[in-house]
Amino acid sequence: NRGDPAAGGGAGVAGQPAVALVVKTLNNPFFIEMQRGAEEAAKKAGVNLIVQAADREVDVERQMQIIENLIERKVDALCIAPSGSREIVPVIVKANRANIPVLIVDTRADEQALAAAGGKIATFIGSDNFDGGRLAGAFIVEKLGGKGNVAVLEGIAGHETGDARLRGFKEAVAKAPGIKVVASQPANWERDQGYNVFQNILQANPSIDALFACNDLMALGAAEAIAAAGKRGKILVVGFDAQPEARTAIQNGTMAATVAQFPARMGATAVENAARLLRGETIETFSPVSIELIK
Amino acid sequence: MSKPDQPATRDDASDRAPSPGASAGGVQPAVTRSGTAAGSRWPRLFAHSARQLGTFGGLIGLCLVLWILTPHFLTVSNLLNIAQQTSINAIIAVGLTFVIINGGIDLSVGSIVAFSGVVMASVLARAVPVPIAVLAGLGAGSLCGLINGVLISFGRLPPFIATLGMMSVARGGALLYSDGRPISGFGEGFRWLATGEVAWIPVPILLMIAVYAVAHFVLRRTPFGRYVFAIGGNEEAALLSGVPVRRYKTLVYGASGLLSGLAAVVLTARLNSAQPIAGISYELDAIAATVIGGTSLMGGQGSVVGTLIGALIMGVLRNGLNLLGVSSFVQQLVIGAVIILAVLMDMTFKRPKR
Amino acid sequence: MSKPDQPATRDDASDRAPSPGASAGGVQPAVTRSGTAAGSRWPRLFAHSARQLGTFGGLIGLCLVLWILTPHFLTVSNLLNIAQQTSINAIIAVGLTFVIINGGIDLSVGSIVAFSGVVMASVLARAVPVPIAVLAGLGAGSLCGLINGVLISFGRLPPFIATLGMMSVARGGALLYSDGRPISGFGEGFRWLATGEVAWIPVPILLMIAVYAVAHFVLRRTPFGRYVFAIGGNEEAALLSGVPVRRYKTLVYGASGLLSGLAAVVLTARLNSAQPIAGISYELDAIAATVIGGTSLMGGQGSVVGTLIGALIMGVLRNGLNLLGVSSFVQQLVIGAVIILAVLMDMTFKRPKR
Amino acid sequence: MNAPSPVLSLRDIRKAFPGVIALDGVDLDLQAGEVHVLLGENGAGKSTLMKIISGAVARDSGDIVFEGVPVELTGPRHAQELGIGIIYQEFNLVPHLTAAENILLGREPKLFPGVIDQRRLVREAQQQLDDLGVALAATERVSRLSVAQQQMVEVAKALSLNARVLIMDEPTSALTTQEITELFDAIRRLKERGVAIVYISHRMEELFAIGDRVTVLRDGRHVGTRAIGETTMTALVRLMVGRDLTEHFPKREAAIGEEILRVEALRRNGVLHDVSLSLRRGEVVGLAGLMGSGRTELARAIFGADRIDGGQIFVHGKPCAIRSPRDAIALGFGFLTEDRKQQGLVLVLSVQENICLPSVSRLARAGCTQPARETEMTAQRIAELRIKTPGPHQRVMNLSGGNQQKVVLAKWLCTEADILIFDEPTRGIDVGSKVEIYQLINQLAARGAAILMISSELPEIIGLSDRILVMNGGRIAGEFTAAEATQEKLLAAALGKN
Ligand SMILES: Nc1ncnc2c1ncn2[C@@H]1O[C@H](COP(=O)(O)OP(=O)(O)OP(=O)(O)O)[C@@H](O)[C@H]1O
Ligand SMILES: Nc1ncnc2c1ncn2[C@@H]1O[C@H](COP(=O)(O)OP(=O)(O)OP(=O)(O)O)[C@@H](O)[C@H]1O
Ligand SMILES: [Mg+2]
Ligand SMILES: [Mg+2]
Repeated sequence: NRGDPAAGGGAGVAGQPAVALVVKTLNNPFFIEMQRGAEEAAKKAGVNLIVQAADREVDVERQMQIIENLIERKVDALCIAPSGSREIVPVIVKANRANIPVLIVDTRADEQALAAAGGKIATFIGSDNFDGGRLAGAFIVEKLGGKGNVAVLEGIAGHETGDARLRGFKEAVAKAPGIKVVASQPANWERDQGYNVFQNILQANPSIDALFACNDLMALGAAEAIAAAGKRGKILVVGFDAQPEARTAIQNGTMAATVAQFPARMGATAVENAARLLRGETIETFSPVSIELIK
Repeated sequence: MSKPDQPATRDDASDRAPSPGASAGGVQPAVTRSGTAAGSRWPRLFAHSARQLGTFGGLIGLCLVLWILTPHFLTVSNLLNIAQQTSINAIIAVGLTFVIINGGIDLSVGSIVAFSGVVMASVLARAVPVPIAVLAGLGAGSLCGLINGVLISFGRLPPFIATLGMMSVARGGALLYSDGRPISGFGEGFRWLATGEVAWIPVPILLMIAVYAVAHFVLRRTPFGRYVFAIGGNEEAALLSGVPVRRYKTLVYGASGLLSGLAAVVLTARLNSAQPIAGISYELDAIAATVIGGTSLMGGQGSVVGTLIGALIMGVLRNGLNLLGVSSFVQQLVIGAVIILAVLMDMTFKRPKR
Repeated sequence: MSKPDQPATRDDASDRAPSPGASAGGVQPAVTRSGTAAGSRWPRLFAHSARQLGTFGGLIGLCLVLWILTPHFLTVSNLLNIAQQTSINAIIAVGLTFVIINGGIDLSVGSIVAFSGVVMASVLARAVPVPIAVLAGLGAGSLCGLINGVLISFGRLPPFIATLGMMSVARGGALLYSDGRPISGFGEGFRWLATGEVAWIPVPILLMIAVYAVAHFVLRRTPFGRYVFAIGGNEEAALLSGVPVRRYKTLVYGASGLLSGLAAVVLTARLNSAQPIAGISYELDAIAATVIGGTSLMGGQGSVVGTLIGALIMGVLRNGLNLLGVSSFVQQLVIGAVIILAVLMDMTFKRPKR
Repeated sequence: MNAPSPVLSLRDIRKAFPGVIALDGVDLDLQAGEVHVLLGENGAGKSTLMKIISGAVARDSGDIVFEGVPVELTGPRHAQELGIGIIYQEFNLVPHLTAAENILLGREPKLFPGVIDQRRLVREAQQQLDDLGVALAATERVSRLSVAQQQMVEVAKALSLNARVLIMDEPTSALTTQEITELFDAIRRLKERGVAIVYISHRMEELFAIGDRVTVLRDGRHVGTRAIGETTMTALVRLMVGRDLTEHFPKREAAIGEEILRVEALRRNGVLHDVSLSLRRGEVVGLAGLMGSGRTELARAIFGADRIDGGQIFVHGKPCAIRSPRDAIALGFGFLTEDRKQQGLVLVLSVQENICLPSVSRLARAGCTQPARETEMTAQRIAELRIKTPGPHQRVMNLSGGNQQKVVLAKWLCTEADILIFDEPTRGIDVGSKVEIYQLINQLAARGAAILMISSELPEIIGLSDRILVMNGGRIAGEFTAAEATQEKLLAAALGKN
């Protein structure tokens, strides 16, 4: 068959099974890490890997289109990091109809919705944003000795990834009555807004002891704002995603901690499982990827 | 004051027919007739589409390329798939075509999609009959649109400002109304609007076709459509000719809101969920489709036929890039380049001889 | 054809002064003089700003409200914050003001910020002297802008399309170039551009002021500026008056690119990191600032003074909402509402009598 | 005037614009079946008064009585419903719509409610145009029509209203003799139907051809109403400008020098066919022709505004390729366009910015514009041409039609051009100012400039030119010396009869 898409697909040799990894967006180092892990695994496992993503992390309809198109392209297996846990279900069902196994990565597909629609997924590989939020919360509570003023930088309002992380965090800090969340403002996942918004928050609440940012980009932006305000080291900054930059920031003390979800490992595990499925082996329906706090 | 912006020149061009290029492949007659067509409607219609033939060429070219590059492109199921994926943007773009021909702009469509989506979903959740819920959604959309219209025609706000404001007001409204959480899980009856088929054709495609048929008729054959052109071409002249400018301006934005509402219906049924963050940056896609389709942002000229072609170009492009498994960075680059090339081709075809 | 779009009417208004409101606080004379001003330049300048006085009133009003609502607003450090936070948008908006007065639009500014940012950062990473790296960044920005310009003035593309294309091309370019990863960690020398102060005033603010001073001068006192207005007001007339329309159009987009590059410098120094995904939807903020500032999207009229006020309104608003700790949902609602109200107030003040 | 009660009467109308009192207590009575001529200098307030009647402008004070009942006009639509129709001085057509669609805009015939009967629309519009004897397809897009053709579309539009009161604000300013006769026939037909017509024009001869009564405005004040029969041209002019005019076409004895422009076999496919002509220093050459004869196209082609398909242009004997207006201007050309709104002016900019536009870069010092010098230059032209404006910074869109025309003229007087092409230079200019403009043209010639003057006013052409070229169908159809030229000869040549 002339110029089969494997060309352009980048990885691999024609004739090998094609595995697609559809992430939320590639404009985010987290998923670039995931892609890297997946590509390495793909080489080992000998599959053609196609990585696709929407431009915007929140654009689940676009992600749906991409998956539909990959179904048309008749890939052999689909690994999906859903931009919306419920919204992804209809297209999972489409994949089922086309007998393409679906592996969910990073963000769960909603169980009830899946059940209601009679959709099936081969496995879920990942960890829970909610737990991550709780980890971060617990860490701050511990570090502050149970009392202090905390600020939060939210992601795009109404985006469930951030929502879950936030709920987890709030639950954890709720346990410590001494902890006050004095400000919780959106910075839309973005670094520059993280800077501006936290700079403004500092104006209103000079006595902030800790900051939880729903992703590292916002945390890194805020860290710069803290430095600019001459408060370096005085405010505990906790991020999420454990991006390389955040790790270095922790080493040189501008950040205190970040929640690591090991995207590379998720990507790798997903591809390996896909390969095994295609080889007819059975795989367990949940492969947890540890979620831990990098301090 | 005259505004010889490109679209304008472009248009002259296709009028001052006998410029060789104007024939995007032997359509010369069509073009020439555009000038002199007798009143009867066919040459008229033909003439109008003539202006889109360049763009249409672009679409065909694109399809040919993809057909050569991948066996998966030219299959019935994939073409239906593309049409379905295009339908949402295409429906919104119709509204924008009206607005832009009218000399305005509407940035709020994406947020209106989100707002009417959650409104409709919340009604559905109360197990109200589907048609009523749908009406609620369409109503919410129209309402936002009419508010835009009133701000613009009675409040004299620049359309850009009014709809930019509505863009974030409607978004905020959607978030507040839904408390920031998606509302999902609807009955088959409602889902049918996205998943159903009539004579093997998916419902969204039928909706799209219906919308375009109606829109084309309204634009070309009714006073409303005539006034949309007149106001966009020369608001003062329209006013002095006794056209109730404000009323029609308001209605145009209302229509845009209504169509955003309709898009929300399809989107919600498709995802089986209404998200308060749905539709972000939809306005860009819709405007792009409209302008690629040859509608002038200066107002006064354009056609829905062109817009449909524009929307399809974008749909086909995205689909093709996915089929080819192009990396998403390269995709952005290619999409941009193709948009430019598509219109550039069109332009150079039609470049008037100074 | 005359195009009495709101901005136009709005502007007439301030000429046909004696409508009571036009005096946003005893500025009556200024406004009337805009009609009758004698040749000397001061009344002239005054006259021009007069058109912005409504908006300025809006800004003051906003500040008063915030001053009453929170003690943290009216402090030196906070005002400096606002100025700093505004500087990036303000610098980009200058470019857009030129483009829009010229009768065009530029959607690619945000992507250009990202692109020139990563280019500059990659040069810095090679431990090249700072000035050279900065020049590289500015160069990259200007290049993108000039490409826009050429596509528009020689390729005859609608500005919307050309820059929409560039928007995604430059974004793709930035992502490819940086492999999607941010480039961070620069020397103090470079960081100084964001963190440094001269006479207690942060460098970004000084840069902003400098840019506005130059831009205002260019727009009001050089042939270039005059041509920008003329082309935007009536391209055909400008052409027939011997204005080298294409050259100047190209330059205008080049300038916009250059300023995006400058914004990238400030942004990168500020965040100590250059990101391929920086600047998303910056174009909306910049266009909003410009239009709130009274520049007409129809072209031919506007001022950078107004744009600065527009940018400040948005900066103050965002800052205030953070200070007040308004919930994220409500924030969107409020921002939209305020934008609408600000301009609406301005409008109703200036509503012309039939 | 104790005639039967007037259809429309205005009492003590006042209207002020910033810096200008446009109308200062004007009275006017309109009788059914009369052609009431409104006369006045540029900026006297004629158009404003008419816009008030048509509901386009709101008066500050005064009464409007229509058929005996006082009316509060709410807007153009209201006026239309009352049966008041108007042809505005500045065109108000929608460029991208066809002539037919413009003519019946807002009054489209319906197939059934909500659906336009396009066939009938075109038929009715075409009928209107044919009645006016305009050779023009109703399906032509207005953006493609020449000014004259657009003017005729405006006329057709107004006639199609079947109005009781019909206002014509300088309907003939862009027309040639042929269309004017057609128009006058139409007006006479309307008179018989008892329509009351207000007729504004600066072409004095027309008043006596068509007018019944004439009202004169000066500086927004009503200075007198006369029956045409009982007055004379000079009397009216005195009323109008407040003084006697020196002879209409001031003669000049400029020494005609060497040739500075020669055009050989200029071709532009479809419009111009092997046009050759030459201009010499100090010479005024008139270019006559009917509407659509290609005069404007010729001017545009020479000036580099349109691409040419063949031919050579020599300036000062040297062949030169003129690719753009910029090239032309660099070679010392100046081109006053016939269509001030579309091509002549940047309406949103000030008088000064418009007048100085071609000269900005020349005046600039060290890359900076020289506002002081520009204002000085502008002030000089404002005085010289008696441009009625509150100041050099008034936006051109707020000037009266004639004053706008003067601004376009001033624009080119400020350049140092010595080859000037004037396309309908006196369009919409009042008698007083015309004489001054004629004198200016003579001065320019005396200073050694060469002038090519396109005009549809034959008296003007004959009175001013040393030599007259007549165009027909894109060709030079005849050449006459000032001495031998008569209106009849020119017309014959223009119609292609020799
Ligand atoms: N919208 C406006 N704003 C300010 N001044 C105006 C406006 N419209 C008209 N004027 C002024 O009112 C005066 C009368 O204008 P008007 O157009 O009635 O003159 P006119 O008699 O029609 O002159 P012309 O013979 O040149 O058409 C002029 O001085 C003009 O500058
Ligand atoms: N912008 C245009 N586009 C297409 N055709 C045009 C345009 N302007 C003029 N024409 C046509 O070109 C021919 C010459 O027009 P032109 O205006 O040069 O005639 P003219 O002798 O100047 O008469 P007028 O008094 O109408 O200007 C006419 O048939 C006219 O309809
Ligand atoms: Mg007038
Ligand atoms: Mg002409």
